[in-house]
Amino acid sequence: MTAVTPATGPGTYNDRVRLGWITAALLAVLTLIEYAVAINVENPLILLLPFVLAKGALIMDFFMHIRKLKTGGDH
Amino acid sequence: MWPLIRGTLSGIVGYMVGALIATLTTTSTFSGEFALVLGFVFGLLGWLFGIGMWNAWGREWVGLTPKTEKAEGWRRYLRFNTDHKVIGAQYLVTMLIVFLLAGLVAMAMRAELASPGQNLFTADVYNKVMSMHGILMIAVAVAGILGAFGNYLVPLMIGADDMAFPRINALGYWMVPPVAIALLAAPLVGSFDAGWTAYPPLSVLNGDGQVLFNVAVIAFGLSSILGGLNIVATVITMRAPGMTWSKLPIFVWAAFAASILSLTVTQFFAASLIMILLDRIAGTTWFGAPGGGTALLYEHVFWFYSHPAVYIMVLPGMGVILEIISHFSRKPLFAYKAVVVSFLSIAGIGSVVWAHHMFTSGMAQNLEGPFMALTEAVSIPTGVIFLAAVGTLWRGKLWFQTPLLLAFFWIFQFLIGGITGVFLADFVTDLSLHDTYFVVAHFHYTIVGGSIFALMAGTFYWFPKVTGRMYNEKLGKIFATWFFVFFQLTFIPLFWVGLNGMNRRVATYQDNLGGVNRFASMMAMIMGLSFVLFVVNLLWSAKFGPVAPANPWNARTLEWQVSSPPPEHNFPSPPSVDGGPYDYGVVGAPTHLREVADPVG
Amino acid sequence: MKKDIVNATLLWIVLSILGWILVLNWNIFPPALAREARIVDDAFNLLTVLAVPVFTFVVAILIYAAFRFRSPGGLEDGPPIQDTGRILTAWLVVTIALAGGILINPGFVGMSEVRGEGGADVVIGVTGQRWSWTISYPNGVDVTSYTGELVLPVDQRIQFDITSLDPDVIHSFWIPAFRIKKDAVPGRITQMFITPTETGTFAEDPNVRVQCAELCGQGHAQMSMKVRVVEQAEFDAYLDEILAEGG
Amino acid sequence: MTTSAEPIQHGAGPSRQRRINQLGLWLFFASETFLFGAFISSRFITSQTSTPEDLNQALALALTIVLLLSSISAYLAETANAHDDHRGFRIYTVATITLGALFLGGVALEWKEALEYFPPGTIYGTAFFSLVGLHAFHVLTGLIALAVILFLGKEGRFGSKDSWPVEGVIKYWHFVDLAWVIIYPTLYLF
Repeated sequence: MTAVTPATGPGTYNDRVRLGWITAALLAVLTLIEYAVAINVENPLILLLPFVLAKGALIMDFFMHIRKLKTGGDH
Repeated sequence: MWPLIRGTLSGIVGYMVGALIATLTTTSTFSGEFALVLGFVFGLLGWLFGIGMWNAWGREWVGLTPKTEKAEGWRRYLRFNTDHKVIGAQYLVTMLIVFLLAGLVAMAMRAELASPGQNLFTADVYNKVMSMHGILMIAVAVAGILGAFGNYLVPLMIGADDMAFPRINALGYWMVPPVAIALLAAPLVGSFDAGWTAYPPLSVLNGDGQVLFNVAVIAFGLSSILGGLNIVATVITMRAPGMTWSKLPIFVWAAFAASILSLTVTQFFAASLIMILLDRIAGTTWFGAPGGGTALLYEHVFWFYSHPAVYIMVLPGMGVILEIISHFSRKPLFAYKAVVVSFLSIAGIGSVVWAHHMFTSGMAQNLEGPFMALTEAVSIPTGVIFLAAVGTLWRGKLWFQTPLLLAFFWIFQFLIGGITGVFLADFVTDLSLHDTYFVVAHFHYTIVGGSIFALMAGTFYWFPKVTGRMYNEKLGKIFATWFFVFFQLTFIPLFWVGLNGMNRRVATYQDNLGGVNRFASMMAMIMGLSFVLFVVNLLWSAKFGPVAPANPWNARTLEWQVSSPPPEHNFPSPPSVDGGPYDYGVVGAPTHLREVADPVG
Repeated sequence: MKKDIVNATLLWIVLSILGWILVLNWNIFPPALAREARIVDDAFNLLTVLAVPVFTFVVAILIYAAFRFRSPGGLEDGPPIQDTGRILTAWLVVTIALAGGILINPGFVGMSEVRGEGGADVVIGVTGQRWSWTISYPNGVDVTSYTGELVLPVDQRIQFDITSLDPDVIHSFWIPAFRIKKDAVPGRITQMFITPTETGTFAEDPNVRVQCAELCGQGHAQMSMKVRVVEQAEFDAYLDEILAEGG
Repeated sequence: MTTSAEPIQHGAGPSRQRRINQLGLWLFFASETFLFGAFISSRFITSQTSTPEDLNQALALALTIVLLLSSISAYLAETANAHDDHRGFRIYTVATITLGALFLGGVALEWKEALEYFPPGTIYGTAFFSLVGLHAFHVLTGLIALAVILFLGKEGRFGSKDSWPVEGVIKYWHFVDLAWVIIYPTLYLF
């Protein structure tokens, strides 16, 4: 159970779980701010882009493990 | 034969189920548009499951162990087989058959055009025939070289035992027959008459056959995406030890660049066709002006695929030709690295030049200048390909076999195609030449020159490897010359009629162009006849030709270092690579292949 | 080796001269009745003249190689010429210069010439529909291609406001004798400017006609209309005539 | 893509196959990005950034949060599977499927309203129904894939020794979430 497994990278099970929740919380906060900005600002196109990019990066890195592409999943 | 029957039966059942669902849930009739869509989707799934996906995959999804169906001899080619060599051969034969069919259609078109009035067809039928010729030939050019030689050769050339995803590879191939059947069956439900470009609003307003066109071409696009994905993954991950990026045979690079394109931009074609389907069936208004849509949207989305598609067709052709030129000149490929950079930049720049097809469309004026500049920029990397070709030929020891002869012809034709392309890239001249027979002639020089001639050259070059027998050299040369000469006589006059007021996609034209058109039609018929020689040569030689040695051309690349045809897993023992693939005449160059236990097999 | 280069160069020069003689003496265009048509033809000719040496360079090497560098066997290796980079550089310089050159002229120069500037002397409306053209003259009279013809005044800058019926399909408004064309798109008005410089009729040359250039279905090939370019006075008379007839 | 110059050895076993699978899946995502990209850019071409007044913003935000929750439960399912916590894997996969189904239900509700206010015959409705429909189709396929791994994994078949099928499906699920991250502002917020 404590072994480092290739599937999700280093850290214990609990570490991984905590990391996931932190990511999700960040995403939720970003979404709410994004919504607040969009509702209150006229023509928010430029302002919304950073939110999209940040959320996309969080998902790709922490949820989809894009960095494993390089190593093939072995850490 | 059993998998084919099984596939056909479950395909028919699938079609019935789909059409039935559509009939029961909507107001569509049993052969209505929505029924055609659902019927095709379910029919395709049924066919795929019947042909072998159930055994290869489906069993796994319900927790059973997958079954592999083994077969020997010719039966291998009629079933779901994951061997990349079998799939390559399946593609080659399928595409040659489609090519010959579409060629017959072209002969019918030239017969109609031999004189100004409506002779053979009504204008309506002509449009349908023309659309059929267009889309079938596009399919041949897209999947001919990349599907056939890409699958057959890429793993062999990089020293792999198969593709990265053999089952997906087989899936990609077996999507092709239903596509062909759907396209050919479209006349039963009213045919499609909007050309292969399928511009709306015409393609939203015309007969039900357009729906079959759309779903079939989307399926074909999916097949070509899967094929591209496979080749990219294979080249990145499956190279043998020592096969570094700078030692890849040039065809592999060409297939790689084309596959990146086919993997990405093909989705735009699918998207544009889906939008048409939505407009027709779901009542959306992407292209319908009354609801606020615009037909120009289609042109952007469509050409974002269809211009790069030209490079999907031509890049592998360039690879085949450079490969042949180096081996038959017995010289290293000139400026190898520059060619690689050119392939990648052709793919890159080629994806951002689409709007030069739209100079007359009424798009925003400030787009016209940049797109002209980008389009002309493509001529620079393309020029490097010609430099590599003539630079390799220069002072070589030219062994004039059929493949080299066809490579010469390829250079000549693609040169004309490229130069006339500049006239179409130029804003001013394009205003005049757009949608005329000048474009028709240019396009045929580019695609027949760039892709089909390479397909023929490659077919002869690798024929001994695939079949284990030699083709007839004399017949091959007669065919090549015949095809080439009458191709010029057919299409050079068409440049002229284009300049003189003949627009494309017409069954009738002004009387003063009758003479030249009649000449072109006669030449086209004679050109068409040359394929009798081609087919006879290949069929006869495959059965009765002299047995081919492992390496009849004494070439250096890996595929020639194994027996003809290659053993089941390509290499008797895991290969590793030493020298470069083109080190002809380099003193002390190690052989390309280092360790194969029994090279000749 | 030197001999090969000299011979091939000679062949290239000879072929180029022959090519230039051919393209400069053979007028392949139909009559050009408008200012824009001349611009297009000049651009075409310039591109052809520039294309000749490029074409003959490759063809000269192909021909020379085919006769001079034959070898019967396939076993003997050629000299392992490794590109030093100089040839490649020279080649790139030449192609970039050529591409840049044609981008400026006829590219951008031609583009600004053909667009022209300033307003128009006459505004004529064009509506495409399956499968006919409707011309709206400045005096408010509509003429369709079923019954009438398109009459234009010479030496006037004419603005065509082109559209397609809504809903209908895309057409393209093209007069081959004027060369340039513009699409008729449903729901949009596209503009094309033409200055006819010579009079002419369909009877004299079939290229003096309107032709639909974008596939629009069954009647696409026959979607044409006779054109007559006339003197200003005659144009005015024509306008009066159609007004009297039933406008 | 890869940065390593030396290719992988022949027959180097499961880790090689794993890398090939990862690459293939990411290439598939790259391809799908172009499909979504075509529709998203078309939405801007046809109707710029205008959005109708009648959009149900509350429902859209709720849908976004539901999909986000399904992403974290998918992540937990993957992590549980990798650490051989078979029970956790089952619970979290079921949770993900439930949330995904909830999302689809929300979309159905939304469509019912949308048909009234901006039907497909309007230009915004065209983009709305096409994009949401395309995304919902991906959610549906994701749900089917999740159901398959739930069914296959019920006897603890995957775990850390054979985690790729789970990983692949969950990655796809995250990709669908990622698509929504872009579609949400594209359709609702501008």
